Amino acid sequence: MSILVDADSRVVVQGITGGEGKFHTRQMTEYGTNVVAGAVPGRGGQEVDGTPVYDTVAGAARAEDADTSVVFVPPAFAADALLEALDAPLDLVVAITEGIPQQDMATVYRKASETDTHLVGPNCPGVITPDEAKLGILPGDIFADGDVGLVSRSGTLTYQVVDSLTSRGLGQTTAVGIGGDPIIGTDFVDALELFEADPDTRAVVMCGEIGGEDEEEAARYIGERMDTPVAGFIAGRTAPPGKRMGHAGAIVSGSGTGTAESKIAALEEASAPVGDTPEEVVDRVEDFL
Amino acid sequence: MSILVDADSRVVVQGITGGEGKFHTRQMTEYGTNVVAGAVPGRGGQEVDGTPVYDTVAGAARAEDADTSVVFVPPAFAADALLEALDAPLDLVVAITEGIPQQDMATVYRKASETDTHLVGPNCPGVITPDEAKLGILPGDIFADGDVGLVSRSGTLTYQVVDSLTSRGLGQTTAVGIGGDPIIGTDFVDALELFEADPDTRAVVMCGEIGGEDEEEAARYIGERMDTPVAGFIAGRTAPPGKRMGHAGAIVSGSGTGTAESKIAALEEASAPVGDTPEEVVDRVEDFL
Amino acid sequence: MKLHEHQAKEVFADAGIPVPESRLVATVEEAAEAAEAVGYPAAVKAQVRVGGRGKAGGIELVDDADEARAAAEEILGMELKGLRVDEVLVEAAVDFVDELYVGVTMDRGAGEPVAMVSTRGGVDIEAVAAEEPDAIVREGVDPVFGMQPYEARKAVYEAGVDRAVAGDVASVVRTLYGLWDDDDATEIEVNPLMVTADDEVVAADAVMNVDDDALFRQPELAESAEATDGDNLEAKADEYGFDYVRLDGDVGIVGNGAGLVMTTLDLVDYYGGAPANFLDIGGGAKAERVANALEVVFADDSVEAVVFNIFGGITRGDEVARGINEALTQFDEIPTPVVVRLAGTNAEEGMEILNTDLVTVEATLESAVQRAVDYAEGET
Amino acid sequence: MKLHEHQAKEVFADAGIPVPESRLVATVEEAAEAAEAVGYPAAVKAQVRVGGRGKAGGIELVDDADEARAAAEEILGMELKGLRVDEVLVEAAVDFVDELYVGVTMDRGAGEPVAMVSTRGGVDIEAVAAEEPDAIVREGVDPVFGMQPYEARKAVYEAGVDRAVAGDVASVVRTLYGLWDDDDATEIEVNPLMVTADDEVVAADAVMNVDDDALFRQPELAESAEATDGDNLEAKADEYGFDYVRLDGDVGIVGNGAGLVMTTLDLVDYYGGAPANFLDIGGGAKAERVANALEVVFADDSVEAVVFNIFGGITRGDEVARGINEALTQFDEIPTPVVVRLAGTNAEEGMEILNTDLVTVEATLESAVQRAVDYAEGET
Repeated sequence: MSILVDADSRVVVQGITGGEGKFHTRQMTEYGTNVVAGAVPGRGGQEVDGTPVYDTVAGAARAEDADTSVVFVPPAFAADALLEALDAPLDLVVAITEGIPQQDMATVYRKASETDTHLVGPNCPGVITPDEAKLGILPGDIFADGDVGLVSRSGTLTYQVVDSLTSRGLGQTTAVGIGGDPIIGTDFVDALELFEADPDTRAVVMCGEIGGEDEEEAARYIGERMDTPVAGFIAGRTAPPGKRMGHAGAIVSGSGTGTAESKIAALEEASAPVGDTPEEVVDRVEDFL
Repeated sequence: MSILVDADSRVVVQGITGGEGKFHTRQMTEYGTNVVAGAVPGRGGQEVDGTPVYDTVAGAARAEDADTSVVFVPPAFAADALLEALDAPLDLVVAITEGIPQQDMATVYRKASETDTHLVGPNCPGVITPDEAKLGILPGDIFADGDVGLVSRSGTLTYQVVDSLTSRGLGQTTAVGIGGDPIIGTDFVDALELFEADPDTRAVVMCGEIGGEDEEEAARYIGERMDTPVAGFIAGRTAPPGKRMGHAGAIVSGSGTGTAESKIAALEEASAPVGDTPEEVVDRVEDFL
Repeated sequence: MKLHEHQAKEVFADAGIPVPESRLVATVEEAAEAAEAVGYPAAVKAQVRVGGRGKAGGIELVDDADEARAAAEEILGMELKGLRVDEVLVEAAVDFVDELYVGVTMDRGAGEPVAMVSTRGGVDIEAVAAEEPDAIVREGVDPVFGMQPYEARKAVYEAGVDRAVAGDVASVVRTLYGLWDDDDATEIEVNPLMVTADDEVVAADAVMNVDDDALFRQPELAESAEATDGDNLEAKADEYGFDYVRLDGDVGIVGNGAGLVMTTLDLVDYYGGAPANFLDIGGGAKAERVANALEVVFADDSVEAVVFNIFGGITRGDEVARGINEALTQFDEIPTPVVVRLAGTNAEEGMEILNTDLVTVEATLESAVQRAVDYAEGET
Repeated sequence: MKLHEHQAKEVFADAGIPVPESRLVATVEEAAEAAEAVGYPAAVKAQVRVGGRGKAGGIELVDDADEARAAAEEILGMELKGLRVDEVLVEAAVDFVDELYVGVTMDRGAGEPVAMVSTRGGVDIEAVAAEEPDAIVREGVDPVFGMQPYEARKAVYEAGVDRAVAGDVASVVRTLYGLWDDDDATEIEVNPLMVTADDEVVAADAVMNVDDDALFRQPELAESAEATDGDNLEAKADEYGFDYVRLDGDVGIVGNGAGLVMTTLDLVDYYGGAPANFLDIGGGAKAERVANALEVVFADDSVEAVVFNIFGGITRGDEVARGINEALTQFDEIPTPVVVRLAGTNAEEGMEILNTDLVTVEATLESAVQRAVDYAEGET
């Protein structure tokens, strides 16, 4: 089992004719993902590496029975692409695009909250269910099928942890990069709920970072509602307040909310051990299993 | 029993300090309506005929435990007043104001659809449950307590029918003026559902008119879901296409939708007899009871 | 309020929608000059605020100055659906390969605007809607989000618009939505939106209705409404603030409340008469308003009798009766019989007060209407 | 991007929010002239893009030209939180009876903007938020509806703002929301919004942060960002397109991906060192980008050692290694030891390719960080 995506997912790639879209569509297809269509306005009727392109997402979904979208559309046009995907409708929309204006995302978030579609991202590496399908830009090679769910606000930090997990024989059910922006679709609680409901996920790794209060909310959820054990990691302990650390969402506010200390304390309060190093997180997962 | 309003309704009047608001608040109070507050920005702390005024609807609702609002605010500011009332939140908002721009009402309608509040109007005479409470500008004298529910898009036509009902000894449970605008809150189907669920309403009079397709939808509802008998009247049989007959919503389109013929046919199809004159409608109600 | 074609085209052009070159003229000679200026073939188009001008002979295609003169001669001064043509628009004809339809209107049932696109432009779109509803793609727009680019694209691609012009057509649709939103339009359409051989789109016609209730915040559009054409009686009623519609019959009708007035019209018809007008006098019934209303109705030469139907409501019947008496004494002569029926609060007191030297009093709506129909038929 | 106070005030004034008379100057003599022009008492205010200028001595009140000169002398050229003051705003002091706080910011959790109003203005609002959260009224705004007039009124009345100025304050709140919406602001506040004895409101300070990701559609605001002040290294990193933050330590850090770079900083601290910077080199690792990143890190004199941590992902480790080798050969001399750790796809091949004459190679993140910390402490 897995969450969000599996070998049956039928995927449309929005922005398939762009450089990134084309490259990663190939990578996804090579990994085994069932990419059934592309969607690019004005490019309907063309093909990219044999994948048919449609002018609209609704047209692609209807013709190819797609249920999932991956979005590689540039930031200025991304909100429109996301609204289109949410309206199609689809089951899952994964937004890879980095740099979408916050107000555009506020509109998209509002729309997403009115639909049953799972929106993942933006500014995220994607979602992968090892040996079944990957959506996005994650390097498929480092993942292995197994029992550990992973949810993370960061890309390469995820890879770092996954690499350790896999090399110690701890495969993954699904790994979800929820993205580093201030406003994102699926948040920690949403992903944890899905993992909790997945009988094959026997432990979860949650990689948080400074900024916002999603980790604190996740800690409350873990403490009150979760049986599946969770090990945590929080990046940004040494970040100064008021500075954006790469991710638009990774910022400790001037008033001191969004600190690593607060998040670590909340998780440990909820009996979710937090590793001081990525290796320690994997140690905790080994303890669970 | 009754629908929407009764002697326990706690009413705030928006626009209570204006000429119309003041006059009709007196009329409502004299009828026995429990007007507990007024709401007018900048007038908080004042009183109108002993009724305390608050700056905001939320403030009035909190302080006086109001659950209902009647809105007498001029058209240019009415949408804001309605959004405020919907947000308070309240159980019932009755918009008397005539001449609210359609786009403003589209926004209000969108908001109302996200709440559990009943919005009645705009451009309507109000709602009355005889001997308990009246909201709006209806002349209380002509109503009498009884078994007949009444729902109408028109004001004086309602009075005409009610006058006949009352003079023939047919009192009313509740009469609802839903208003003559193209975009209104509570429509025929909403009101009919409430009457159908009210054990004391033994027959319903529905006064429709040309324009739109609400009567046709109501006819479907009557035919498929209603046990309580309904007698109908449709005004505007002689109206030419493309001309607005007084009400912003009373217009037969150039393409011939919204005609009286279509509405009469739909109602009769649904076994709801339609009177050719107001008196005939009352005859039909007599037949039912 | 419906804009003239030339006014709507100006609004469209300002918003960036391509329109043909054109000139608005009021005389035959100006029309010929205008045709020379815009080039041939040119269209001479009657500027009246009604639909179906083409069928009614209000649009002619001309190929030289003489034809332009002849067309203008014919069209200027003609009556189209009761309105006199005072101006024509002389416009360069567009050489097209396709005619599309695009529009935005209010979907009353859904309480939201809806954009429409069809490749069946250039014909009566309402006939298309009735016979082949699938030929018109409808895309509902959430008014709080506003129309998103993808919604316009979706409508355009689903309508089957050629990919070469799809982007431009989608852009026209979004511009129309923008006008709908910014200008408080209730209905706005381009039919046909012509597609030329070199893949350009041009709005060959333009329809725009503006919400009367929003004119207070659309000062520029309200101004263009003031230069109103058409029926003098409607203009006078408008000045007095009455809702008034002129009809073909001979029984004049005054009442309060749209639904009750419509019902009075219907009853006139039901009892074998023909209503001459709809006139809603509104709330209350002060002498001045009553006098104004009667002035408008009497000014219609077709009227042979008047039925005056007031339901008292909050305003009491005795006050209404006093207003009617006072108003009627202002007329030197009352040109047609007036039948009055009062109902509601204090109706009986009111009917006793009414001056029966001036009016006929009836106790019920039905009898009042019947009496007025009798009067109109010459029976007394 | 944070605007300077004087830039934000210009934006506010253009939107109709009253601000005090003021002049922006860069020299002591100009400051004295400006003070004479705006009148006394006047405030001389350091223009640097940091909060808490008052506490740090960046704002002085002056009563005559000599005091203005002295204040400017002191403030111009001073360092506030690491930024040099190049300009001061000389502004007429407002005679106030009340100080309010109004602002609009993004509520990340709710995914929507929130307006804030408090009668506790003129002090550190974040302290008020922490100690007395109820003293700040928060009104969430649905971004697709936009802020409605009633929402602003509600916040203002619930905060207990005096009724005499409530309407004006509500209008300022809506204007701030309008700027938030139109100018892609992420944070916008007036603290204090002063209330004068004759019930006028004046924005005595102005804070406005604009979304960096939206500058592409805010050309005017983007221009004011270009005249950037502050840290030269941050400016250089910005030019190269790196996410870079300078810190106080001596271990330079280069990595790819925000989370992994933050983790590397945390590990430096965990192993007893002190990070000198955050530098995210982004995707791939072409020689030119590697060279640019090292140039920025080496330019920081405090740096004693560099840890270079790349997780390969889609870009393979051998390609990364070749990029690093090529970049390092571009330096005549490598000023501090560089420890490289490669991970992910083809990491082993990559580490074999790395030129160990130029860099130290470590197999794990932990060992790489420990080695760099050792180098920085002078152990080799």
